[in-house]
Formats: sequence, C-alpha cells, structure tokens
Amino acid sequence: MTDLNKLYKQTILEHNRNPRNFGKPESWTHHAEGLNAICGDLVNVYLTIEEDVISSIAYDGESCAISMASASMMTEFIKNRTVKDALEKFELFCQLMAKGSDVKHIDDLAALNHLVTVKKFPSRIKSATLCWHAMAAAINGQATATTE
Amino acid sequence: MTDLNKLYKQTILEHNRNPRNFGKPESWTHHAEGLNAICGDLVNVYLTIEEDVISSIAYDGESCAISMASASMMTEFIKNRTVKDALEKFELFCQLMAKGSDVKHIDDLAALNHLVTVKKFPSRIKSATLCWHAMAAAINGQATATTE
Amino acid sequence: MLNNKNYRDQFPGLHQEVHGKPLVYLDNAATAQRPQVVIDAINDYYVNHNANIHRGVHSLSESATDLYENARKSLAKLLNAPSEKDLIFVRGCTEAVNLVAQTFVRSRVQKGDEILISHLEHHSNIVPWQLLCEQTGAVLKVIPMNDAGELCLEQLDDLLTDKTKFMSVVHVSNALGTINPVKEMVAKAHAKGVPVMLDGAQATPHLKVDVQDLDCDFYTVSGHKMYGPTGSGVLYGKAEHLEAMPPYHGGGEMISKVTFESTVYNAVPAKFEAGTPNIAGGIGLGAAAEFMMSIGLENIEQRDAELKSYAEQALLTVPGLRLVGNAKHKSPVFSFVIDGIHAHDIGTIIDHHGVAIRTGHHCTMPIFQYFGLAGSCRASFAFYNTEAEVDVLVGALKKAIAMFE
Amino acid sequence: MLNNKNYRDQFPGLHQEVHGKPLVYLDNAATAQRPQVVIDAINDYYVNHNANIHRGVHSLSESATDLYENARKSLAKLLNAPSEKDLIFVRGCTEAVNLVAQTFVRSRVQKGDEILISHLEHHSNIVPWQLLCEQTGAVLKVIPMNDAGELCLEQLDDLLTDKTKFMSVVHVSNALGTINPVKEMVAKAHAKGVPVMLDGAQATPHLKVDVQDLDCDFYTVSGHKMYGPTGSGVLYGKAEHLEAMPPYHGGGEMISKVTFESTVYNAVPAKFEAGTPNIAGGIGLGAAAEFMMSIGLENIEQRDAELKSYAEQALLTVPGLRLVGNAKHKSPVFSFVIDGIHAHDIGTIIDHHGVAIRTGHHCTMPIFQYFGLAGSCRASFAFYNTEAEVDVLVGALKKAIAMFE
Ligand SMILES: Cc1ncc(COP(=O)(O)O)c(C=O)c1O
Ligand SMILES: Cc1ncc(COP(=O)(O)O)c(C=O)c1O
Repeated sequence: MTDLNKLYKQTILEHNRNPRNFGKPESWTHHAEGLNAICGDLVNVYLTIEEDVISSIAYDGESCAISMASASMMTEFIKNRTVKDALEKFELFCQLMAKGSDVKHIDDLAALNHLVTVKKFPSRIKSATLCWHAMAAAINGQATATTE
Repeated sequence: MTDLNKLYKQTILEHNRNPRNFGKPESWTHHAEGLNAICGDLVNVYLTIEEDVISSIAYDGESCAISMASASMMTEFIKNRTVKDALEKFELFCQLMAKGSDVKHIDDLAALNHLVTVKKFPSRIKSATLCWHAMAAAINGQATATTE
Repeated sequence: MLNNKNYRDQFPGLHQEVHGKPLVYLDNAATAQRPQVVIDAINDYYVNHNANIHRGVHSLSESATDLYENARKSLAKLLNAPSEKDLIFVRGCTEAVNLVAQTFVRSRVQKGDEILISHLEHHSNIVPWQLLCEQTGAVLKVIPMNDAGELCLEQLDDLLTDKTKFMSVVHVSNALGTINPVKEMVAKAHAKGVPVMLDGAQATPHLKVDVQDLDCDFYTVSGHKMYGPTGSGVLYGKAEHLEAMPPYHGGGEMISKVTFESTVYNAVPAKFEAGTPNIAGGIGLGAAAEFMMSIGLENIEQRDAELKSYAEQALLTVPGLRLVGNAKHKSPVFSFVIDGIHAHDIGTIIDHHGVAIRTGHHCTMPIFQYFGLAGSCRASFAFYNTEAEVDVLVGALKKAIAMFE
Repeated sequence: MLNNKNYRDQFPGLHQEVHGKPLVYLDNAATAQRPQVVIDAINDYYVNHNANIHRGVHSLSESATDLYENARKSLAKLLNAPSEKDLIFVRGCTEAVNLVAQTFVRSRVQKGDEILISHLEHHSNIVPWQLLCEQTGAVLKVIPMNDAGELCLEQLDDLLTDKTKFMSVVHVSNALGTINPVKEMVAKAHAKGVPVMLDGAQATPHLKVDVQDLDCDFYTVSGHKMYGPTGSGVLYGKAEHLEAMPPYHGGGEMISKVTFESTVYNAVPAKFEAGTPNIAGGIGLGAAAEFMMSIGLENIEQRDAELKSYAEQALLTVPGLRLVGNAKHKSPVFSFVIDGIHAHDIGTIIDHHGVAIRTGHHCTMPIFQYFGLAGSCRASFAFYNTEAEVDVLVGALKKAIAMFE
C-alpha cells in the first residue's frame, strides 16, 4: 500500500466518517481557534476544565481530512487528562511531527503514532498539529493559535 | 591613435590647459547649476543676456576633463548668439551626443563636432552634455539641471 | 496558430517527474515556469556583465546598465507605455501597490476620504489600503460582486463619491479568473475625477495590455507570473503623477545631492528606485517580455481560449465537482470544490499523480467568504499546457474521489 | 591559508577581457562577482524546483519552500543569529533600513526626538532618516569624524541624549574602508537605553559577524555585496523587536486572516514578507553564505589583510596620489585622488587597461564634503583579487598620469 493510501485509508478516513467529540458544545470554560495562515484551515477547540482536569473537550471548524481526523483523535486522547499532562502530550506530539526529526513513535502517544505518516507530506504536518496548538492556546488563555 | 588618446589628447586637454571663460563673473543675469546625479559632477553656468543676446557667458565647477572642456568649448561657441539660437544649438548638440544615434557631424556645430568621440565612452556622454543642460536651464529660469 | 510543442520545449521546468509521474504544472497563477531565454539572460548578466549599474564609468558597469535599461524599454513596449521612464522596477505587484498607497495616495487622503477597491481583490490589493486607512483615517469601500464572480458595475457610479480619492481594482482575478471590464471602470472613475490603479498580476501573462488605451493612472506587473524571474516586476505610472509624487524608499540612486541638512531627489524613475535593484531580475524580466512579444499576445490569447473551453468541459465530467465563479469573460483559471472532500486533501492526493494545483483561499479570503467556502482547488493554465494535461488532471481527481468512497 | 587560485576559478565573471585586456575587477564594494555555486543554485531552482513557496501542497512548492527556508538557516548561521526566524528577507540594505525606519522607529518617535547616525554613512543610511524626520518632526544628529576617516567616539556619550530614540551606524565604510568599533558603540548606546542598527553592507563580505556578540538590535546584509544574487539581502532583528513592530508592506503571506473590516497578521518573519519574494535570490544568497563558511571567514580576513598591505604600499608609489581616509582598522578599500586629474577621467582611462574601479562620491556625499572633494577613485578588493592585479592597477594609473602630462 502506498504512503498515500496508508495515510488516508487507515488513519484518517475512519475518523472522518465517525468524528469523535465534533461540534460546538453548549458550554465550555476555555476556547481557542487554530488558524493555518497559509491555507486558511480553521479549527475551534472547546474545553471544560474543572479542578485542573479537562472534563470535556470538543472541536469544530472547516479543515481538511487530516486536520479533522487529528482533532478527533486528540479529543479522545486528551479527555479526562490533567492540564499539565495535556500540555506535556502536546509537546510530545509536536516532537513526533517535527519536520526533520526522525522520531517515529513515542510510547506515551499510543494510537496517535499512526499520524506520523503525515510527515511524508511535509506541507500537511501543520494540518495535523493545528488542533493541538489550539488546545494548548485555549489552556493558556490565548484566543488564537497560528501555525505560520 | 586609439579612441582614448584621440579623445583626451586632441579634444580635451587643450581646453583643460587653457579654459576659456572659466570662473565666476562679477555679475550675471542668468545662472543655473548642472548636477550629474550619478557621479556628483557639478558645473555652474553664468549668463548675461541683454536684449535676447547672450553678451557674456562663463562657467565654473568641479568636474572631469571632458565636462570642463565641453563647457569651455560651449562658452566660446555660444557667446554673442541670440537666446533662440543658443537653445537651437543645445538641441542639435544633444542630437549629436544622443546615445544610440548615428549622427557623427552636425554642420551647424563647427568645432564642437570633435566631442562626438565621447560617444565611444557611453557613461561619459553626460559629462559632455552637462554644461549645455545647465545653460538651457539658466535661460529657462530653472536653478538646477540634472542629467540622471 | 501557436505550436505548443515547440514552446513547451523551451521551459525546462516542465520536463520533470513528480512522485514518478510526469509533472502536470497547473499552478501558473501562483507563479509561472520560465523559458530558457529568461534563465540564460540571468546567467549572461552574472557571467559576462556582472557589475552594479548607473554609477560606474567602467565597461562592465556600462554594459550592465544598458541591459537593465533595455529591459525597461522592452517592458514599455509590452505595455505600450508612452515612455520607459514611466516604469519603475519593483519586486512584484505587492510592492507596487504598497508604493502607490504610501506615496501618491497617502499624500492626497485625509480622514473621512474614501478608497475604492473591489470584492475580487487579492490580499495585496486589500491590506495596503487597510494599513493606509489606519494611518490616515480614510475609509475603505468595496465594489460588490455577484454569484458568477463578476463585479456589480451598476453600483460603481454610486460608489464613486465626492470623497473617493483613489480606486484600485484587479484586472484579472487570480482566484476565479474573472476578467474585469477595466477600461469602462477607469472611464467611470475618471468621469468623477478619481485616479485608478489596475492590478495586472494575472493579466500580463494572458492578455495584450495597453496602458494608454486603458488610460489607467497606474498599472502593476508581477514578473514571476509572466514567465520572468522571481523578485521582478514593474509599476507603470502616468508621468505627471510620478513627477508629483513624494519618493518612497530613501537611499542611493534616488537622490542627486545629499547633505545632512537636505536632499535633492533624482529624476523619475530613479527617484523611486533607491539602492541596488534586482539587476538580474530586471534583465530577465525584459527577456520574458521579448519572449512573449515574439510569440505574439494574440496567439497566447487564442491558445488560452482553446484550453479554457476544453478544460471547462472536462472538469464538469467529474462527479460532485462544482466550479466557483463562472464569469462571462474569464482567463483559463478554474476554482472548484468537490462534495465531501476538502481541497487540501485533493491537492495532496493528485500531487501523487504528478498534478500541481493550488488549494486554499489563494490570498483572496473575502471571495471565499462570499461563497461561504474556506477555499477551493485552483487549476490555472498557461499557453504551454495541453489538453492531455487536462485529461491527467481529471483522471487524478476521479481517483481522489474513489479514495474517499 | 587560502588558495587564491582555486577560488578565482569558481568566479566565472573574473575570466573575461575588457578592451582586449584581462579584466581586473576592483569594484567589489559596488557589487561582488558571484561564484558558480550561487549561479547554479539559482538555475537549480528555476529548472528543478520552480514554484511559489509557503502556499502550496504540491511537491514542487514544498521543495521550493524548503530551499528558501534552508537559505534562511544558512544566513542565520553566518550571522550567528539566535534563530532563523529573526531574519527577514529583503532586497538589500537600502530596503532593510527603510523598513526599520518606517516600522520600528516611526512608531517610537515624536517631534523633537533624535535619531543618531554618523558622518560615515552611505546615503541609504541617511535619506531614510531624513524622510522619517520630515514625517515625524524628529531631528537627525551626526557623530562626527576626523581626518583619518574615523568616528570621534569621545563625543558619542554626549550625542546620546534623553531624546535619542535610535542609533544607526555603518559597520564598515564603503567609501573609506573604515571599520567602526561597533560593539563598543552598541554598548554605549544600550547604556543609555538606545536601540542600535548596524549597516553591514560592507562588513559581511569581509568579516566574521556575530550579531549576538555585537548585541545590536538590527543588522542589515546586502546579498549582492557578499557574492550572492542581486535583489537579495536580510535584515536581522532581535525577536522581541520583530514581534512588537507594526508590519511594513501589506499583502499576501503576511496575514493570517483578512476581511474587509480587519486583518490578523501572520507570525514573524512572515509578517514582514508580503507578496512573492525573490525566491531565486534568497536561495542563491543561502548558497553564498554556505560558500563563505566553507572558505572560512578567518581565511578571508587574513587574505584581506595581505592584499590591503600590498595594495597600500603599491598605491603610494604613484606620483601625486593621495589616499583619502587612513583609519587604523580598515577593510581592503582604497579611496584616492591624483593631483590635477579628475576621478572620472582616471576611471575612463584605466578601464581601457581592463581595470574596473569606481569613481565619484560612492553614495557618501557628506564624507567628501568633509574632505572638500567632489569624489574619489575607489579600488575595492575581494579575497579573490591578487597582488598581480594590484600591479596592473598601479601601472594603469601611471599611464593615465602620463597622458595628462
Ligand atoms: C491578482 C494578484 N494581485 C497581486 C498579487 C501579488 O503579486 P506578487 O506576488 O508579485 O507580489 C498576485 C499574486 O500573488 C495576484 O494574483
Ligand atoms: C555601506 C553601505 N550601506 C548601504 C548600501 C546599500 O545597499 P544595497 O545596495 O544592498 O541597497 C551600500 C551599497 O551600496 C553600502 O556600501
């Protein structure tokens, strides 16, 4: 199977068909939008943080399949983690996806590791990390995260 | 004799050694400075115009041998001409010296025709025409003439 | 008739493989490929005439200056400008618009005055005016568009008010391909005494442009879009405006006399060309202009028309594909969306079939806000593209759709 | 030790004849020759990676973007900048100075505030400040110089007043070769809270520059003077300044969101790089930086020192020749005048012996006003010049003198 098929078939399309935690919730405590300046991708991330725990998380926006699937995966993965833990996982995920780095797998990231195939399409790495930047921005009280 | 020798030996150096009408006169009716923006050449031309005749003309400035010799020749040539005639000769001289033109001699210009050799050194054409632009500017009441 | 095959051979960038497939380059509106003559002109300058221009008495500097100034003449011929002195070399259209905004327009507007642009503008012809409005208190007005992606010209007369100090509109839309009736628009603006700039970034690669016939006050050209080097372009301005305008950048070349107390500016166009310019770029752009004239703009226009009708029909056979913008007069540029698949995913997938298109908002966010879209896929053609390449595009799109099923 | 012969071979522009004589290129301070690797890098982009950058998902656009961003990294390494994000690609030093004047400085000065420059500045570092002073009512102050062509540093503390909002000084003088003690000057300015820009146009071709060690707030680099393409250059700025500064040009790339009502700017450095940049130029400049690092700046500095002392001794054998400027620390640049012969005449005459020098005011009129001269002859060397070329220069000068006798 080509990288292209692997990327889309295995990892992405399933989440696109059955997005988890998609849609704007009725209430939240933290929110940020993620903007990809170059292509106009937009993801909103909504968090409810109670006593330092992310008790609920949702997303919406208009964005490509990679970005949407990554957000869907992220919400599943982050829900019920502490804020500190979430920010640590954000760092790990950025390392995994960093252009140029050879990291292929990070134990702590479990299912998210499939997304590493995106690195074969360098211009799309930002699609995969956009929601994560928005999540971190929301926690840090920033309204907007951009991936230049 | 090379063009270089021809230019300097025959035409230029004689006027440099014995400049005609050089120096700032005590009085004048019209004056303009000629500036060559690129190299910083400067020529001042001073005219006394009485009843439409250029009764006296002088120049000074800081400039290369070509420019100084051209000014020296110009003053000899222009003195006692009418304003109208002087401006016509200015046009003719510009035609003679125009980059790209093939004109090698203009009857009305007599001795000035020697300067056509300057055209073999295209970057120096402006040196030769600077004083003429200043003369025309002075007649037209402009303070400064620039040859870009 | 244009012998397409011959011209293709002259563009080395077209003859390569991407992911093991022959490149199908349909991103010409972003930047064109360059013919060998342009690349050669750049090389020739660096190898045989490498010197700075305008300031030297030595031979290399003279010949470099001649090459550069001859390039200006070629551009003047291409645009039918009254004189090459009416052309200022710039980095591209973006710099040209900023230059005019910060000199000509800034010196004429006051709080409450209006600047008129259109809904079809590229960000390059929006943001400089927003910056100017912030700086001066002027107000930005917009000529609206309709569902076809055409400007609503019937509203133009009303939008041109006593307060309108400048109008700047795009000649050909990079996102939708719409060719605006700019001559008519200039006439309407002039009737109200409003000077006009036309953004020609997408026009010069395709159309015969005659600035005297259009009677525009300023016209911008992006070199890299018309087969010339990156970092090259020209701004045409009517001589009377260029004379009257304050300078832009301060620096070498643009002055005739400097003291710490005061400075005398040089004559036009030097007044607007401070510092060492992109000499190789200017020379290469001149070669591009000569190349286009040697092909003949009418031949390019005809070839564009052929490609456009073939591509339009072919694209409409793709299931779920919807064209965005269908102006009556348009350039061979197609924006489209496909049901259920995001543009970026399409871009990535068809790239694996060798097809280079652009995806996103194409620096025209307001257009896509109008259509309620985040962006589109854009296939933009040049005269060197072929019908066979259209077929590859269409095949690749169908494969992308299959992948998402 | 630098094997000069090998490096000469890599510069195709050096191997040609002028008026039937081998070219002796001594106009390096105006613009340098480019090594084959730089020309090849430009070609490689146009032939193998020809696409627009940053905006595309297709492969060509990706590889073009990588090349361009890698070039930024090479420049960061050359200057020892903390991050390549601190570098903005510009057309050259002139644009860099104008950019800083109109953004960082313009947003900080008010009527009566002072901008401090020096008597050694190039017009590029004078006129932008004069324009700013006109626009804002700020006042231009000048650090004086002495007969050697060195700045009077003992006056610097007094010139840095409560009103001084910015200092901009040249690192190495293009007219006289003076190397200013810029690290010390930055420290003095910082002690008074004044941010400093250094004009590095003539420094980077010759010296190891470390922006962190200098601690300057801004540093300008002219690509075409450091063996890179025309129309290329970088502005280094401390990250905190670049973040805080308003944008310069409006256009594509520099925004993240545009509506007609408002605009969100992109992150640094994109915020300052509106429109399609000189992509080939940036890539070529990266190649020039790598080339210089591969030679080793310490080797270039050593070779400069050798050439300088040889040339100085040789020039002083020319009867009637007077050197203008004899700073203790200087670059291999010689300004001189010859009794009774105007510089332009010398330039024309020695060009006929194949020798290319510059004549005139070298865009530094105030320096020549100081010396009571209209200009000078300037012979400026690069590491690829040779002692034999110095001898040809001296011989040609003697012939020019003979001609005037
Ligand atoms: C319509 C239009 N205007 C302006 C621009 C900006 O031109 P440049 O890239 O030369 O700055 C572009 C290209 O991006 C364009 O398509
Ligand atoms: C000292 C100095 N500063 C600034 C400049 C202007 O640089 P650029 O040609 O890159 O605009 C030059 C070169 O002309 C220079 O020598």
